Amino acid sequence: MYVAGIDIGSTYSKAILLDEKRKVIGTAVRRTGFKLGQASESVFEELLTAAGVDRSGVTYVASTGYGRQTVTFRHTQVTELTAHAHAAVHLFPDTRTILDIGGQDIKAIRVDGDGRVRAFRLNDKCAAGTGAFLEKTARYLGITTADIGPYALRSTNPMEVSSVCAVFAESEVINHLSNGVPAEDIMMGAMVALGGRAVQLMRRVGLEGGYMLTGGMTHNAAMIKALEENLKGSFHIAPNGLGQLNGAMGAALLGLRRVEKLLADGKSIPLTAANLGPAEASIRRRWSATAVKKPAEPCKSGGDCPVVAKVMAHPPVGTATA
Amino acid sequence: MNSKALYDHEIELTNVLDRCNAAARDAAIPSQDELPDGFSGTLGHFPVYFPEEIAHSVGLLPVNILGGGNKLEMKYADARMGSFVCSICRSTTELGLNGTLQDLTGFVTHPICDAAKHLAGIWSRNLPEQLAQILYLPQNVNTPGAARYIAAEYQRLRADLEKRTSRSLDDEALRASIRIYNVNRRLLRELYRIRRDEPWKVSCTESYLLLRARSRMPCEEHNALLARALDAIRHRSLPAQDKPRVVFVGGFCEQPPLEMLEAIDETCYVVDDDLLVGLRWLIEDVPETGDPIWALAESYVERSDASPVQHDARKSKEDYLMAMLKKSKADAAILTAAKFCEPGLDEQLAWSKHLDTENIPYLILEFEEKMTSFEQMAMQVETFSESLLFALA
Amino acid sequence: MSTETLHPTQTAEDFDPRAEGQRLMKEWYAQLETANARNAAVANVFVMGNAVEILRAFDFELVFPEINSLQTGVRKVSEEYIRLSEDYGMSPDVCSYVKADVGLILKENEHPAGLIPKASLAVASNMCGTFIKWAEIWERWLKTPTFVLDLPGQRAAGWQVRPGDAQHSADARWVEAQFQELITKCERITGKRFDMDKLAEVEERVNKMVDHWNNVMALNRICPAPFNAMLDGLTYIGIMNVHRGTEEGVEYMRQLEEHLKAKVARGEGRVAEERFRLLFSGTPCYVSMRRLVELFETWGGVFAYSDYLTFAAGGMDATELRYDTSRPLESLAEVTAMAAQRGLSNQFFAHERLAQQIKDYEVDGVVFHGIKSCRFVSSGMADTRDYIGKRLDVPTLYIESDLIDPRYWSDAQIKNRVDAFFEALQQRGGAGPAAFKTVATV
Amino acid sequence: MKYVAGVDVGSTQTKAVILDENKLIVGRALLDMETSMVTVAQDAFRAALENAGIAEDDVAWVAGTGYGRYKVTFGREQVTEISCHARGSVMLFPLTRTVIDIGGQDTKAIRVGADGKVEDFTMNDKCAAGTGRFLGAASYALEMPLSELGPLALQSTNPVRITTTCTVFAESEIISHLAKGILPEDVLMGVHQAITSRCVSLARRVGLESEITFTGGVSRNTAMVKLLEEQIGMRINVSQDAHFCGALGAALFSHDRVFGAEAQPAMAVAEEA
Ligand SMILES: Nc1ncnc2c1ncn2[C@@H]1O[C@H](COP(=O)(O)OP(=O)(O)O)[C@@H](O)[C@H]1O
Ligand SMILES: Nc1ncnc2c1ncn2[C@@H]1O[C@H](COP(=O)(O)OP(=O)(O)O)[C@@H](O)[C@H]1O
Ligand code: SF4
Ligand code: SF4
Ligand code: SF4
Repeated sequence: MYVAGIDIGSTYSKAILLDEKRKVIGTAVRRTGFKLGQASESVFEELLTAAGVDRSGVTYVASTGYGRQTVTFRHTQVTELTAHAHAAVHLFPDTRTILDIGGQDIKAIRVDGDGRVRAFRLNDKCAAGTGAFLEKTARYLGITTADIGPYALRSTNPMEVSSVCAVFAESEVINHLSNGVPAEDIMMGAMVALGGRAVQLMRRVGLEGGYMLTGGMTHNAAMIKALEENLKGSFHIAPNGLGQLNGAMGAALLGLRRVEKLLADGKSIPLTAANLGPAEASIRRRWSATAVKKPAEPCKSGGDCPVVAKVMAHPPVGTATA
Repeated sequence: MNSKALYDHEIELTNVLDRCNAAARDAAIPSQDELPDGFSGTLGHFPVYFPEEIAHSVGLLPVNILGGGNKLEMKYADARMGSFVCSICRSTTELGLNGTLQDLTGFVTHPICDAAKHLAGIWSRNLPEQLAQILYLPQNVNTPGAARYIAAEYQRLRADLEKRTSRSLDDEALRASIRIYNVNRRLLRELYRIRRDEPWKVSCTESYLLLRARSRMPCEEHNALLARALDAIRHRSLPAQDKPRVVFVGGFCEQPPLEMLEAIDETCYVVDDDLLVGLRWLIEDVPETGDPIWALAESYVERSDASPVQHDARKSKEDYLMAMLKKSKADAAILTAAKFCEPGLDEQLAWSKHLDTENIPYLILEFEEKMTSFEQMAMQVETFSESLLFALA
Repeated sequence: MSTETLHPTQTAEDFDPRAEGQRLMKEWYAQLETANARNAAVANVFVMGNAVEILRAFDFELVFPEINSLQTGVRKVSEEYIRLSEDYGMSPDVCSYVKADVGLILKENEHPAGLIPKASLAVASNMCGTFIKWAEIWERWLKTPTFVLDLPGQRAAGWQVRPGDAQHSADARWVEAQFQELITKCERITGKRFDMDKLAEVEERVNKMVDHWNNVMALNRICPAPFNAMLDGLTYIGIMNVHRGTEEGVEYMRQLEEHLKAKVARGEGRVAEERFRLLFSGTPCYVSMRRLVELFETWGGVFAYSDYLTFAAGGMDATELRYDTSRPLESLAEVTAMAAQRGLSNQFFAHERLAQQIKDYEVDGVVFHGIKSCRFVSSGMADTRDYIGKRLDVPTLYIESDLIDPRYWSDAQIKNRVDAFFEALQQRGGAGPAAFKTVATV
Repeated sequence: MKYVAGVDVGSTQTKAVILDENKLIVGRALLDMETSMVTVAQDAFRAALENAGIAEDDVAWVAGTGYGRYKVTFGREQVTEISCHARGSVMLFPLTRTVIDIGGQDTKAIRVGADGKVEDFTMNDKCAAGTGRFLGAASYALEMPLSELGPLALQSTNPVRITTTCTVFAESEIISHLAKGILPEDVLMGVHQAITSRCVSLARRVGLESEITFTGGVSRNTAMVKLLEEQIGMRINVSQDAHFCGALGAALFSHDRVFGAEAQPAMAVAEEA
């Protein structure tokens, strides 16, 4: 039996396949691009190829990440926070505080011993504290994303980058360059700045010992160094480059747990969401989206109101299940 | 009950909510010729609490000024306020400067915080023709004599309003208003009881719309509307879902966007909240006999709720939250605060630290009236709900 | 202890207001360090609406948490304290004074000026709403008994409350009722009986200090201004608050007045060449105060006045009311109630007050300093500025930073604005700036 | 003949202008930012000299302005871009009362008095949302030169709403809209509207009085001009030389130094020159 976890992130899409013993059978990572539906399909295909498993061999698919709803063939979905927390504690049971630096946001998560989310914080919708900040600086210095780490590690005297804004930071970089500051010192300076912001976010969830770093930043040795220096502690990092796949792994683990529960209860695995069609529409109205209208006049036509009948597609039944 | 009857109730509720939604989302106030019978003007008041009975009894329609929501275009207010002032003060100023609130007879704030306190002065500078006032409800209700002080303050306000409306002092009219508001208080308590006991019957958003409608209509009319809604809600038959029960606090002043409440409703049952707490500030009926001003003043001291903007040595805000959690049998709390709201943000921290010691899960959210993107917030609420469900499993 | 014995032969010339101010501050902090060990009663109070006179009558040692916080700024360690509190969970958007103080609690009262004693009472007024939220922190965390003093302010525009009118009398009665309760509380805490004569003595000294203070302020109406309201003024106001009602306080203010008078007599100003007289509205940025003043002084701009010196002087703006020491408590209630009406606790007359100060100090321009974390001072400021700008022909500059949070001070941005402001002032026909010459020759 | 010059070292582009005695523009230069602000300032100045066909010695005074004004090491004075844009605008359109300048990373609104003096100004701080860089992101995402963005946007019939305010994230939002099959012109128009509404709300802080003059690089964008006019509800002046307005202002300050400032009798500097 195989269970897949698919994490559609803002920058990268990640997929992982586990067997029933929670062993990793295969992984795939690719740029998300801008067609989310397509990204999930492609990364899944890549995963199947890498694992050498047929599509029909996959029992259960759990999606996560910012594009989790776009994975049409999913059985279930969880948010990336839940997923990261779960995988982190699975890999390193003493993990209590997780830092996930992605392309467009940073998350700090505090978890308990069972991998449940206790508290979390996200940064604002501002590129200042994210991977994009580094990529932007690197782009200006003519460095590729993969080279950022090794390049910055050469720095001996990191230059302070004080601008909060990623755009302003760019002119600050120019300014430093015209003052003759070596590029690696600037790059490292940017990381120190980013590291400071990230650790501050971790503090805000409580900073319990047992740290783990997840997300694409685990590929960046210089960033890890900057973070550890700021934190005065070390991070767990998933082995074999699985750090970036942590979210996908968490989704897969949760999926597996669900399958086990279903089987234990003697239930069958339902069809995928794709086969089920779109999720049941909620019968509650979205008042925020409703155009404000004056109170309805009593209907003069008589008989069943066609509009209301449609809204109430599922006649309410008096069965409270709680 | 047959499904036809269920449909009828649902239609009834939809109609009521449509009416409420229209009232709640309409920042404009009735103009002179749109005023309901028996009213000669409108008196705007700022959150949190205002003794609406006083305005009501002199024929001024009390309207709660609750900011401008996320569709309002800011043309003037940004030039008049620093970048660090909360949205409700900002958008209220905008509504004043852009003419939306031009028809108000008066506008009263109460110094819940510095921003709100200064709003009155800004108002009077820019809209000098209106009666702009600060009602100094005391921050110290524990010194003997507080009720006496409040009564004097109410009396002063009442005299000012009477002068404006050329009415004469009439205790009987004020007692009549108190009676009408007592009915309202009872109906609202019933609404919140249903929320606690059968949260699947009425969502937080629906309840909020019902409550907020009072900010634009006479209390009598609101009473009728509430009675209709409650009847329909009681007959509603929706399945209870597997969602965690939470309380929502932090909505005492600036209004969270409707989309935010909807996002929470999606994954949680909000079984109690402090939304528009000012409209429910007096938690018991006000005595309907005796000196009505005294009855109101004394109720403020003795029969009132709590909020982060009032210091009362008898009521700790932690107790307030704990009582709310206990009474509603909630599993967890959503602790929100409006961006740049000093009292709200300070309280949010205090609450979270207290819940830590009580080992009660909570989610911290910060909102802004003018926010338009809710994806991230929805994701946080969903995670929170997941963490609670896993914890409960 | 009296200063005269310490400095028997001091003259107006060798009185150094800065050094003496620093010495007094240092002494005060040293006193505080030993307060707990001496079993002295300690009270936390704020600079506005604080009933200090009553507390002095009970011999409370006074801790001014606002001053503690600003001192972390002056000593350039505020960021550390603020960060500690933010890590603890405080929002970046709340008052940085509160945050620095929470940092202080987290550092177990270890302040750069010395150990801050644990308070046995806190008095917070509603002058600034944050005072109450701040006191609630001590109340919850340190279990400090807290008294909230409710001081009703001006109710509406159009009529200013005058001493003795019905509203003022009513408010004074309410304030007095609260004082009575505060006194009971103090008696319980200190185990001492309230001594009305002692209160009268304290008030007598405050009266003297206020007289000197008013004279000192008036001296800066003279051109060239003998002191910079935003640098020297901060030292003076510190003493005014910390030593309100003490012998040392009276002596300092007396000497200060003499010293400045002598300076005026010599025709000496704060800057070598006073080109622009300015008014500073708002609270200073303590971490960058020197830098800010420097940015202005290189252009020959001197702050002749600041409304900060009014509203932060503990009710000093109620110049119309001195204490009547024959009825100490009633009079205290009256003055306190009046100070609340006059202070910055309302915006009904803020623009008129400012217009008057602009006239009194004959300033060429007004600098508004919006403080990110202080809505008490800042939330009506932009509107006041708009009002002033439309009605008076006075150029204004609006800058934003923070009281003590260095992260909100952006030097390049502020310099840009200050330079542009002076370029504009100078284009309006002001004198040529010295800075122009120096810059031009590099 | 004596000449004066102004060099505006911006965050993205450096502009230089040379004036003759009669305040006529005889030379202009516009360079993209290089890795060194000092050299780019020099290069721009030289290019302008070449454009004017004069030698460096003919220039009696150079003033620097802009973000990198202190990098104009050969300049003899530095003036803030606020004063310069105001000065330049009043020269181009004497009835100017409000200047809106949108540059690479800052947006300013300046109110000038009837006498052409700066009365009030405001500018964005700390965040580059709503600046020219937002257009830069669009240009990058669409792989299209800046000069073509405006004309294309104007063809839009159904603009999308851009929800990100962050300039950095704008790029990915633009691409995701394109990926959904939304027409480039509709996406672009959305981008323009987003910038416009940010700028207008900033400009409203100083009050918008007629006449309004639009300067800075972004004023070359026709769609921005049109949108600003629509949102403000007033006609807006744009000059051919609007992009050079800061440099022009600086050159005018230089002119005062060399030839005396008739409008500023009290300027001590006049004696010095
Ligand atoms: N090989 C690599 N070396 C260095 N950094 C990398 C590498 N791969 C990804 N990153 C960094 O990780 C970020 C993306 O992380 P990821 O967790 O996949 O983001 P998301 O989940 O938001 O898509 C990129 O912004 C980039 O900075
Ligand atoms: N030909 C053009 N058409 C449209 N926009 C342009 C053009 N050239 C430059 N821009 C815009 O102008 C901006 C630069 O403006 P500028 O005033 O020079 O800014 P700065 O002074 O900060 O460098 C660029 O970011 C770009 O968006
Ligand atoms: S939202 Fe907060 S800061 Fe704003 S007026 Fe209300 S209480 Fe004051
Ligand atoms: S908000 Fe302002 S007045 Fe109030 S405590 Fe903070 S700094 Fe002081
Ligand atoms: S433009 Fe800069 S400051 Fe603004 S949101 Fe983006 S990165 Fe943050």
